[in-house]
Amino acid sequence: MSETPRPTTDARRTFFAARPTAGATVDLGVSIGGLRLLNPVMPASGCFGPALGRLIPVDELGAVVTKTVFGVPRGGNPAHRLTEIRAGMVNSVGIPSRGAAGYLAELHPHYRALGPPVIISVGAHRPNGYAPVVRDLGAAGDAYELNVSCPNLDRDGTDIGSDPDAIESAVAAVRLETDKPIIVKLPVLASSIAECAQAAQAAGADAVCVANSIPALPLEAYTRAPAIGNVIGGLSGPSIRPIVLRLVWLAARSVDIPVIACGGIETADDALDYFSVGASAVQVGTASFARPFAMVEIVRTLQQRCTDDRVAGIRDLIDLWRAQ
Amino acid sequence: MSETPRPTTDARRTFFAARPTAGATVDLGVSIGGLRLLNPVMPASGCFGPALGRLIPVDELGAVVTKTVFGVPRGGNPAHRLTEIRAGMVNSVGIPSRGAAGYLAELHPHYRALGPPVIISVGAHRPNGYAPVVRDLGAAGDAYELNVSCPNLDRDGTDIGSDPDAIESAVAAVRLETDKPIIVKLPVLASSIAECAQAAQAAGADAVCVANSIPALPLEAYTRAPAIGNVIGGLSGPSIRPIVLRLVWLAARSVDIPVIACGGIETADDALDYFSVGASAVQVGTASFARPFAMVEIVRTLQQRCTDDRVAGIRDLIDLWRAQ
Amino acid sequence: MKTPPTAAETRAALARQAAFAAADAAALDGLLSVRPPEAGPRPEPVWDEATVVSHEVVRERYRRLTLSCGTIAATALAGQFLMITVPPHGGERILLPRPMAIHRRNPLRGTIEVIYGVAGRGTTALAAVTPGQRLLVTGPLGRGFEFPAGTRRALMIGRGVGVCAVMGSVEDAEARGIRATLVASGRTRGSLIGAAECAELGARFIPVTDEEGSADLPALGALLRSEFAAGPPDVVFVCGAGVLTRLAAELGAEWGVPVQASLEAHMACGLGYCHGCAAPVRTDPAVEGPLVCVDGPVFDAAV
Amino acid sequence: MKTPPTAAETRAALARQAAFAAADAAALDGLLSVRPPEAGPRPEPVWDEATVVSHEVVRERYRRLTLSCGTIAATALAGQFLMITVPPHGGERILLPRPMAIHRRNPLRGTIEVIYGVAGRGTTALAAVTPGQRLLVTGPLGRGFEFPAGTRRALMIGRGVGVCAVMGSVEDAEARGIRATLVASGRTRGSLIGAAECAELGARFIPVTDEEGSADLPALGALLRSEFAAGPPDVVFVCGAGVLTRLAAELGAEWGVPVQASLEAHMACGLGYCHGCAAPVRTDPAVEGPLVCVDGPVFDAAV
Ligand SMILES: Cc1cc2nc3c(=O)[nH]c(=O)nc-3n(C[C@H](O)[C@H](O)[C@H](O)COP(=O)(O)OP(=O)(O)OC[C@H]3O[C@@H](n4cnc5c(N)ncnc54)[C@H](O)[C@@H]3O)c2cc1C
Ligand SMILES: Cc1cc2nc3c(=O)[nH]c(=O)nc-3n(C[C@H](O)[C@H](O)[C@H](O)COP(=O)(O)OP(=O)(O)OC[C@H]3O[C@@H](n4cnc5c(N)ncnc54)[C@H](O)[C@@H]3O)c2cc1C
Ligand SMILES: Cc1cc2nc3c(=O)[nH]c(=O)nc-3n(C[C@H](O)[C@H](O)[C@H](O)COP(=O)(O)O)c2cc1C
Ligand SMILES: Cc1cc2nc3c(=O)[nH]c(=O)nc-3n(C[C@H](O)[C@H](O)[C@H](O)COP(=O)(O)O)c2cc1C
Ligand code: FES
Ligand code: FES
Repeated sequence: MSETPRPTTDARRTFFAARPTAGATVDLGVSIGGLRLLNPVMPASGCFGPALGRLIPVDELGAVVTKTVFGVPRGGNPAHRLTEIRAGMVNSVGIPSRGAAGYLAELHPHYRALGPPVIISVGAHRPNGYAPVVRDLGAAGDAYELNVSCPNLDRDGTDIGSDPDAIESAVAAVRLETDKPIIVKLPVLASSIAECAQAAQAAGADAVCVANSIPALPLEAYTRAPAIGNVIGGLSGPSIRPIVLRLVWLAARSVDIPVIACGGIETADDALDYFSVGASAVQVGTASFARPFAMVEIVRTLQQRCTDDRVAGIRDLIDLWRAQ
Repeated sequence: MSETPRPTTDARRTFFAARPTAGATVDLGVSIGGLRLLNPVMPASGCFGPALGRLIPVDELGAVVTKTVFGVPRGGNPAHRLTEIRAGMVNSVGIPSRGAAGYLAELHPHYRALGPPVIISVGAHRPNGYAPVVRDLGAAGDAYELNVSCPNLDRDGTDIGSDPDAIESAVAAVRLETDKPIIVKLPVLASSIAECAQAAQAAGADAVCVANSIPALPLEAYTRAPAIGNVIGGLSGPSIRPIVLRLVWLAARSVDIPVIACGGIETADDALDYFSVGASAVQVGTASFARPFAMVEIVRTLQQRCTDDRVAGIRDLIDLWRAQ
Repeated sequence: MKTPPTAAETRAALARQAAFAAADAAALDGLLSVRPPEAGPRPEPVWDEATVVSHEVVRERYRRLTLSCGTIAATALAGQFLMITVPPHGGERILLPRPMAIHRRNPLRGTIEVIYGVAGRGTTALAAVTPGQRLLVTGPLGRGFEFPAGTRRALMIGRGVGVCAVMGSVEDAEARGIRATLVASGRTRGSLIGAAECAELGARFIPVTDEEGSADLPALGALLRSEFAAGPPDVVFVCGAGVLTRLAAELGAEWGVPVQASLEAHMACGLGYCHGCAAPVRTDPAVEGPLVCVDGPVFDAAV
Repeated sequence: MKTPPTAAETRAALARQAAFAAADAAALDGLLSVRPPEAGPRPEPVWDEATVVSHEVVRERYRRLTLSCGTIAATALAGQFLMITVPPHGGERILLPRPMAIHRRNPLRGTIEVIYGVAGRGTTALAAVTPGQRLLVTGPLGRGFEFPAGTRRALMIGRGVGVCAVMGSVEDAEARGIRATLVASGRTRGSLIGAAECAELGARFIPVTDEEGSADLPALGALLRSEFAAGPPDVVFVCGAGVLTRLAAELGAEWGVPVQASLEAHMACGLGYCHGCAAPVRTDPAVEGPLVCVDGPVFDAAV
């Protein structure tokens, strides 16, 4: 798989001079339920914040996704909350949250000001915990992403998202609270991703996001002490991509609603890998830390590839390669 | 985590001259049910065969483990059956098997001649498929490892091993057929490894092996064609270690029977990582391909560390580090 | 077969390290708080491609990376840091950028300097960078050291590479006519950073080392009390060890002057959105505490 | 931003490659079978640490690795291969050893030669190996080329780096007084391997290339028919392309002589236990077919 491209001389100037998406002729738009996105590229929850808007033109993205919001305020985990090992990044931030009210008052205006549709990630500890948070958030979100898969909180519990019944009841309850599109973000460690995706669809979800980070236990060398405070953290980054590719492939074959791929995406080629196995949109997490402009670069490169190949959109681009 | 040590000058001569385990004073022995192993190091199923005995002193290992044996002969998957990507090795060999009768006639004598106890890995496509194979194998195996987790066969099916009920019924049926120790080899992609391990223990298993390779979909660059014939293959090697470490930790906390760790082990330090989170023994898979003597080196290094530190065994070694 | 890291010696060394780290963390306990509102606005962070001007070994154990990066050199405040994206090296990928204190700023030449020690995978890969190469950096980041109004004398204390975090404030002191004293603590004389810089900036440089016993806390405390017997400094800046921060806070209490300490934490974004860099500041458990990257890295310290 | 692999050209090149690979695989279909029992015992494989004697670029696109490895040099049969464990390079880890044909054996000096092209991650990392370094190798492996009893004239055909797999048999021919003709096929003259070796071994060397049109199958068939018009070779050995194997099999049928073809497959163990290297030989689907590493890499080929 290809190396991460590195910006060339005067990358900064070139980057900000070029706004290829502005006069773009290619339509990369994608719909999640009734929500139309300019293009299929957005951040992964927890790997984005309004502060990133200070570094990059966020309005070139298809959507922004908030860090997961819980109903009531939470403090987060002790240090170290994240580290890097050879296999990737491991985090167990513990999802500090200001609660729904705090989010609306303090954070939402900043997300809204960025321009693109705001997808609010919602968390809870029980299947019936999601609906109240969505109710509290009201019409703030342009869509809601249910994080049923955050593996960082329960040190050894089973994720809500690994149980199709739990997914179904969580989604059904949220469906009663909102007309906005519902995205269900599924975990990697489930017995059957197909059943989980089908449960989400059956209960009225408009899309599934596949997947979250993979729970892991990184140890320090020699002392073998846990490398992060919570012992267990989520592994993310490029090494999880082949694992998540399979899950996206399986999910896309098992449901009719769009599948948003998330796992180790760093470049347009990585995104195209996911599109080629059936994804309709992509989320970028870890890659933004080392290369804040990674998402923008992916959008622009997808545009460019379509233009170069004189095709109308990503589907055609993939078919073209397939046809070879 | 530490680099793979590389042999130094005249490694071959030194390696074969030294037989440190012969006059060893430290007891690394471990019991799986009623079976006593000289030490806790053995190959992972499918990553070993009697042919390896031509390259290394296999009698220094705690046990040997056969490639998974199915009841009736099977041909295996089309090429490519394996490949290497940055994230690790991916294989979808498809478990060619000569069937129980073929195994007994053609392969078992060669395994038996190696010296260490022979653990026969057994495969089936339905929970009730294991017992007949074990019955056919009779007293041949010194223990049976039920491969309830081979992710290579069903291209998108759910593994038997990700369903606690299926595990329980498979193990219970095998328990009726044999007094030999039963090991259940669990998959990574299960909703709850704890429940799977508990189901194995409840049905009478003597140990669990955690875990198998992680199902993945590797694509070729540019063409995005699947890189292996079966589309889906199992990811193995060092990058899965932090993921499997967590599973071993959870399994060891949830059952009383020994946990055999399997996933990305290359060195004695990797083995000690697993021992430190509760494993009683380790299996080495992918590492043997690049370094055929990896397993023997691990046994010898464990011996040496115990000797250097003047401790009686691995538990003490870990406690010693913990105490720092 | 490689000789395994030998038992007794390795363990002893690691035990020392672990004890040190534990003492350090414990020493910080209850000491830190977020400072009141900033005097002026912080410079806007940018990502940029910095050209490596030079990259050389300094003081036995460290490497100095001089980067041509006008955007950051022109704006960085004392005590701010940057995130360096470590380029792939021979296939080794470093996913997270590494935070590094801005040791020196030269706005005229448009350069900045960073000094680092080769510790783990990240800094090992960083050490392979060569002059002329371009490095992706993001900065300036965080809230740095701030002189209280009317400061005339300042004491800076750094341990090891921690000296780099306070060096920007020594530069500021020189520019503002503040008399600066820099205490550089380290294991050996050969490892100390800062002598040349202090000579250049006209600051007093006090080297203290473990090998001479002068870095021991009681000895250092005595030294500083006598150094400032005639009149205490107006502020103390410290970085590099929790135990030194505690000593500084104790001296600050004795002298009745504020103490600011720069901290480290594992970071991913450097901008406040990943929530990875929780500071060891005690707060209501239901509320997230301060983040080192935006609320720090410099915090108030008081016993 | 790096210019993305440009659309039209890249696709055209890849299309050619893919078409080539497909044609190649299709060409082998139904052609191969495992040979009858071997004449003598195969050498026992060993793992050993080989010292890199030299490592140099040859013929535009390839690299020659000369290894000091007495155990393998002394025993390897023509057409056997070894598994090279690629050492970590700058943190890049290569997990699977790479199979490589033994191009030359020098039992007296205790050296062997391997020639490879830099293709993917494995060979890119291998290219970083330097003389004096030690490489872990396992070999000799597999079943090689065998001259039928009474062979007096032999034809060897190699495409690209596939020439290396047949070179051992050219060496054997020289040692046994068999007259060998080596056809080396490739894209350009500059890329062909084998001229120097044939000169040294007294074998006839026939270069054919795509750029000259002489490597096209009809042209090559005509050339070989005329070359052996006076009397056919007693055996044909071929390696490097399925379409060449088919041509060889057709010529073999015309001439009534056996053809042996060396194949490649993705491998992990090289010893027959990982079952990774299924050969494209049609068998009962319930029974595992032959494995390239132990039943080959050399198979009988017949139309
Ligand atoms: C604000 C700030 C300023 C810093 N300034 C300097 C400096 O001027 N010179 C210098 O040598 N180092 C500095 N550091 C530490 C530096 O970022 C490296 O992380 C540290 O040297 C460890 O080396 P590594 O990345 O090679 O370790 P690795 O083993 O590669 O690190 C593994 C993971 O742990 C994190 N990590 C490990 N140690 C530290 C640490 N001490 N602080 C933060 N994260 C850590 C890494 O970021 C990475 O995620 C600073 C850290 C912070 C937060
Ligand atoms: C018996 C045998 C002899 C060989 N002799 C030579 C030789 O003399 N010179 C030479 O240049 N190459 C030879 N090869 C191919 C060689 O082993 C490399 O795998 C190939 O050059 C691909 O390069 P890579 O490993 O850098 O590719 P990577 O992209 O790193 O390979 C990815 C994976 O695919 C496998 N793979 C890719 N291409 C091939 C291939 N053609 N054959 C087998 N496995 C492959 C690799 O082993 C690895 O698992 C031989 C292969 C076999 C089976
Ligand atoms: C620091 C960090 C914080 C994260 N926080 C959240 C979160 O709050 N909610 C969530 O659903 N996923 C969270 N994730 C998971 C990511 O959204 C994403 O699913 C995962 O990192 C895999 O994608 P990647 O490989 O591109 O990073 C977090 C990941 C990281 C690295
Ligand atoms: C080539 C190959 C073949 C395998 N065949 C089997 C098998 O037949 N039965 C089984 O239970 N596991 C099989 N496995 C999985 C391994 O036993 C092991 O669980 C996995 O590779 C993880 O360990 P590792 O990272 O040390 O390789 C196979 C793995 C590989 C790489
Ligand atoms: S480093 Fe991301 S919040 Fe501080
Ligand atoms: S390479 Fe393992 S069986 Fe052939």
